[in-house]
Amino acid sequence: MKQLLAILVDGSVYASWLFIISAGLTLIYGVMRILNMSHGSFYALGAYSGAAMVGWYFSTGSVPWFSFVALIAAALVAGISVGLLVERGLLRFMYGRDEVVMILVTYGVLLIMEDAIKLIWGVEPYFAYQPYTLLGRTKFAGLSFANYDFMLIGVSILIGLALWYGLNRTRNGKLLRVVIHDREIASALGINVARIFTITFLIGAGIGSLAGALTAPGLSVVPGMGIEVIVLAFAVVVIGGLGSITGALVGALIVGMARAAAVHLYPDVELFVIYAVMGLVLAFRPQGLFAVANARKI
Amino acid sequence: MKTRSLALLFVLGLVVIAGGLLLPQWMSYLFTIAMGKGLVVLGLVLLMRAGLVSFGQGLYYCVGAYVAGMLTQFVGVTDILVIMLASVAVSVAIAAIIGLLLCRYREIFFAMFSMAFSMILYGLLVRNQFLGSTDGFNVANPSLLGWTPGAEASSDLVLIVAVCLVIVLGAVAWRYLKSLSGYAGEAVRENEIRLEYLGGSVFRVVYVKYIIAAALAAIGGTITALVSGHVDPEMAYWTTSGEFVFIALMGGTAHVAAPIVAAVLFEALRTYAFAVSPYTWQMILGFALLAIILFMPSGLWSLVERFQNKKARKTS
Amino acid sequence: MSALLKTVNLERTFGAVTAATDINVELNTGEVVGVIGSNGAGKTTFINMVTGYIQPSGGDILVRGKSIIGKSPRDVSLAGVGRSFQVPQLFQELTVLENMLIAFGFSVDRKLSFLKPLRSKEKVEKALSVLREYEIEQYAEEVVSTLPQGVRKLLDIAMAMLAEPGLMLLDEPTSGVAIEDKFLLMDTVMAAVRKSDAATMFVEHDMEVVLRYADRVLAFYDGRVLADGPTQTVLSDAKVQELVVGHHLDLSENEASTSKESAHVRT
Amino acid sequence: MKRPLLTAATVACAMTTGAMSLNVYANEEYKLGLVTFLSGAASGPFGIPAKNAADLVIDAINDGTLPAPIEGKGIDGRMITPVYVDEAGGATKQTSEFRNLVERDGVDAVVGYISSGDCLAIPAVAEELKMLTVLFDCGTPRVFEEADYEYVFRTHSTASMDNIGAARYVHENVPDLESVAGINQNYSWGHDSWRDFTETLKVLRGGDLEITTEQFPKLFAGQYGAEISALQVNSADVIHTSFWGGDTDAFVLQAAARGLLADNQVIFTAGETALNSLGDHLPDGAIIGARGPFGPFAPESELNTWFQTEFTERFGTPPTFPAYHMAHALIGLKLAQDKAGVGASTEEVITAFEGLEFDGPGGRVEMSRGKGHQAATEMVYGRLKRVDGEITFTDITRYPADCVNPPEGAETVEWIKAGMPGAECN
Repeated sequence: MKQLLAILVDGSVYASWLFIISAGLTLIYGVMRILNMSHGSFYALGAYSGAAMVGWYFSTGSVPWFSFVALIAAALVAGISVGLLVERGLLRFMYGRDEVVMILVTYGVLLIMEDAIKLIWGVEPYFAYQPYTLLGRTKFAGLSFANYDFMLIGVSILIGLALWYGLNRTRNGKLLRVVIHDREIASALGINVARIFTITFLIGAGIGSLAGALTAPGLSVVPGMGIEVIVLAFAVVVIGGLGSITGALVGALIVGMARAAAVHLYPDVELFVIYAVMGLVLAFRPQGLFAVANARKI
Repeated sequence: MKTRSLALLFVLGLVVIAGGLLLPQWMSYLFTIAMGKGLVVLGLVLLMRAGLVSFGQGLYYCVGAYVAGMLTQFVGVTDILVIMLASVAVSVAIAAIIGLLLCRYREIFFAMFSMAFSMILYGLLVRNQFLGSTDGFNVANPSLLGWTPGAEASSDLVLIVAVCLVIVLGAVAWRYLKSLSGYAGEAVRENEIRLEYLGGSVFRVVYVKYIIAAALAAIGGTITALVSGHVDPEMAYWTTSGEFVFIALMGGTAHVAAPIVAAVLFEALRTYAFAVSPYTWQMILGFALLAIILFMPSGLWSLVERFQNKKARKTS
Repeated sequence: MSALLKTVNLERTFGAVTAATDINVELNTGEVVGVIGSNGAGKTTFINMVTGYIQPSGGDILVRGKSIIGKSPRDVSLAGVGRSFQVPQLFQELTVLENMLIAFGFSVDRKLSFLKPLRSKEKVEKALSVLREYEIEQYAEEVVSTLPQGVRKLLDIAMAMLAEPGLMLLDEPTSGVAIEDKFLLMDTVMAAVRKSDAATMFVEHDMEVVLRYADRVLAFYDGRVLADGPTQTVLSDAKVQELVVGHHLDLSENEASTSKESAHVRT
Repeated sequence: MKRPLLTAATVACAMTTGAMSLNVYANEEYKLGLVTFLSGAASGPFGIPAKNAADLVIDAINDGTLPAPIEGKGIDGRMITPVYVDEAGGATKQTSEFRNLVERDGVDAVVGYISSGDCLAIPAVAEELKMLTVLFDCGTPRVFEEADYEYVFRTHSTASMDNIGAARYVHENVPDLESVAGINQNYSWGHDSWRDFTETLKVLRGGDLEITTEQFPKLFAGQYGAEISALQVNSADVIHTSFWGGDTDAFVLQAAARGLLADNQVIFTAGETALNSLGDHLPDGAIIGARGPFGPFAPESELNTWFQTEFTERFGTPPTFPAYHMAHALIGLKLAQDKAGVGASTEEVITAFEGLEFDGPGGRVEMSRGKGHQAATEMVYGRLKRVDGEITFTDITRYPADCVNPPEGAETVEWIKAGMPGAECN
């Protein structure tokens, strides 16, 4: 019973983290058909800028509660401005290339960003643990959980709702969905696809960066942290169906729960859980759980 | 192939081997590694010509390397030819099974799914204490038909075998690409529906190519294992596979020699970047990658083709 | 002897939409059948089902008495059913000749050789002679994606015909082709088709073309076969004219004649 | 087919021969290849502190300012010129970079390698190229257990020592010890550490040991929520972890925030690197190791005081164990060279190095294992205790080298399982 409860809570916390790190990735793929390898670098960028900002903020001795604002604002500013640089300065010259080529383009961006981050922040670990400890913990059933983790669940739900609202209830979102559905028709309808692409990339990069910032308080921000999350985010997105926000949510939940169960029941298989889930899903639904198969005209 | 071409190829092989042996050892080492990687990328190029990009060639690269390592270290088989055959046999067997599932997928799904399989191997190796987990284990020096060259000459032996393999397999691949089976790849890339309606089996075409690519990757892995004397699970990690795609893109898919040449250049570039700028070598590689994609979309081989076209125009 | 093609109560639904229902058609060797119907009437769905591209939701398809339900396009084409496409399905980045050679390899030689060069002299000769027949030999070394639609359509058909299918289905062979070239194209195709004793079925929107080449017409409307019979009979049917052709067709001038010179359409 | 091949070959040759121009060679210098992580997750906690230590110690050796008894400027009069190489990229790349160092850059010796995989791959190449190589930080006992090497030395103890020492410490210092749980990274280091720890503890307790849960999260996973819950659900008297670097930091932060560290006795075998940054989050009583007598556990000596002060002054943080490891490797190398005398051949230096005993900033180093090529040192553990906000240690136990290191020629796991015959602990 205690174990089941632990699995549920751990699974939800991990799932919400997975959702935050993969939402931006799937959005960018859905609209732009770019599987963004540098997503992890935006994650690292957010973590570094957020942690650096929080460190500075506390050194000024201001009110601790506003550190959350500092954390998030720093990450969003950094993520969006670098995103703008990457999209306007590089990606827009590559649109229309093969999807696999785009993977390599973003892989190049990843390599550059990894070293650029190192040049800016060095290799010393950065800490932003104050927001993490500030919220305290909750004890129940002999277990104790960090409230920050519960907040993470809330934030991921907020991000999910915001994306859903943005895509389904706003004008721009509807335009976006037209682009997702059929790019050619979209431009034929006079939709400014280039602008949609820029906006999408900025949102995606911003969420990626935000994910890093939200993760930063729970760990030390070190070089290479971005590389580690890419494979995870890819797996989640592939399971859910590339380009589907709902898919990312469901994929994150499945992987999160499966991993938590493995840790508690069969720690030995923890490493394989994610691939096992991926294999199972793809064997029965090659397009992922929520992707729409695109028909071909003959 | 004409006798003249064969003779030229033979001479080229001798020149490369002689050159390789005369190089300072660190360069001939790099060159041998490049030959190994070149073969892996050659297999990848076969797949890419069929429109499939595998981000999981590291799987077979690693299998080949581990077979070589286990044979020399635990079984005591050191004959390089036996090792090659065993590596190829094992990886072909694995590819024949995985291929049944994988060859149904295309594009990004093929890429991601192939990556997942190689990551599974990585996970299995990491869990395996007997095979040294992440540390891997050392590979003993190879022999050839009863001749044991010893520690110093064994890297020369591997170099010679590697160059011979590259030339023979390259020539075979060249013939292959000109055959119906070779063109079948392009046919799959361009239009699967048409191919099916012509009565061709798209699955079979892809499946065969996948197995060939796996065999080539295993040979490349074996060469690497024998020359570096060590194997570890890193060979199956996705970044290794990514590197192969990098090299493939760098060379282009226009000619069988492109991946080999690209592998040599890549090793040179990487070791330069390492030496010139130990802190920011990744950045250098990143910029090189972007530059190639931006300015030479068909890879470095397009330079050779441009050069040839100019010459052809002049002489005509 | 059983019919070359026979469909029994063929039906296909996409979700709530019924694309085809209650289709019973029989076709025999040597027949040339025009298929008409407005967009969405079920013509292409019919062809796609007969060639295995989509599976029917109900009913049966028999080719020479054998059911092809559940068979892939590949198996169907191996059973002797060939088809061309509304949008030509070619190997876009290869040359016309290479397209032909690949088609030869797969549908005629049927041996996936590994080391024999594709471009052997003898095979190139053969391919060129077929291209000559379709009057596109001059494009042999051009890359397909650079060629005009008419050439692509011809190549598409030529490749499908290589296997000498007993039943050939042409999906809008003249769509996208300039008006002045339509007859030229159809003449070429029909000449090639008539050389074999294949049954031919072609989807066509242009009634002039139908009139000139078809012996028999299948008119589709709303997923059903509205009329099936000799060309003249079907095209003069009032219902067909109203629902399928969309205007009155004057057939008076070529009554009882297969003369192709004077067909015209009054709008 | 021929012409494109030739063209390509020409281009390739032109590119690669350019590499020759990197050859720079001067006689008056002692070129030293230094390989540590300059990128990736191991660079922050290990690679860069080690590099910093190398910069500091090399400068001091060149200036002759190292405290007595170490004397003389440079290595037998030659000034050390370091050539840095990033250890990133795996063993295959590293063997290739090692060859580059030896043959292209013409180094006189190589000091390096943090990753155990690299430490297993490099020695074979070092033997082949006859290059004096000092491994400075990697932990795997397999290096000298699986083979004998002539040109390869390691100036610190294996990781087995950490965990044998850890087992002894908890056995002696944790009252009513019944059960243990472990959280270790899912790779060789983690598996080996956990195995050595539990096997030793079993021996010490006569086989009576309950293991409540053994967690092996992925290396650099960063998220340990589920593992921490599992450790809470399967509560044990002692939780063992060999986490290092960023993973230690993340685990400490997350475990502290959830009360795991306060409610449970945890032993961090490589926890010292987290002290400076996250000491506040570690509760009193946490058992900390530094992979040897390093950092807060270093014995008092003039050399150590010099090292601590200079390092802290120059780099802003006190030296951690990777820095000590590097300092020991460099000092060992210098002493061996000096002992062999000016103009000595590599083989003479090796003879001088074999069985060498010397004092580094982290105490006595005896090259007494692996036929004189592998060091054995003492091991220290202590419990964290805050005194007026300052971090100090109580219950410090120092285990002599022969107590926590298998004797010459013994294979670690077998030795432990055999009941650690011949261990001398007093």
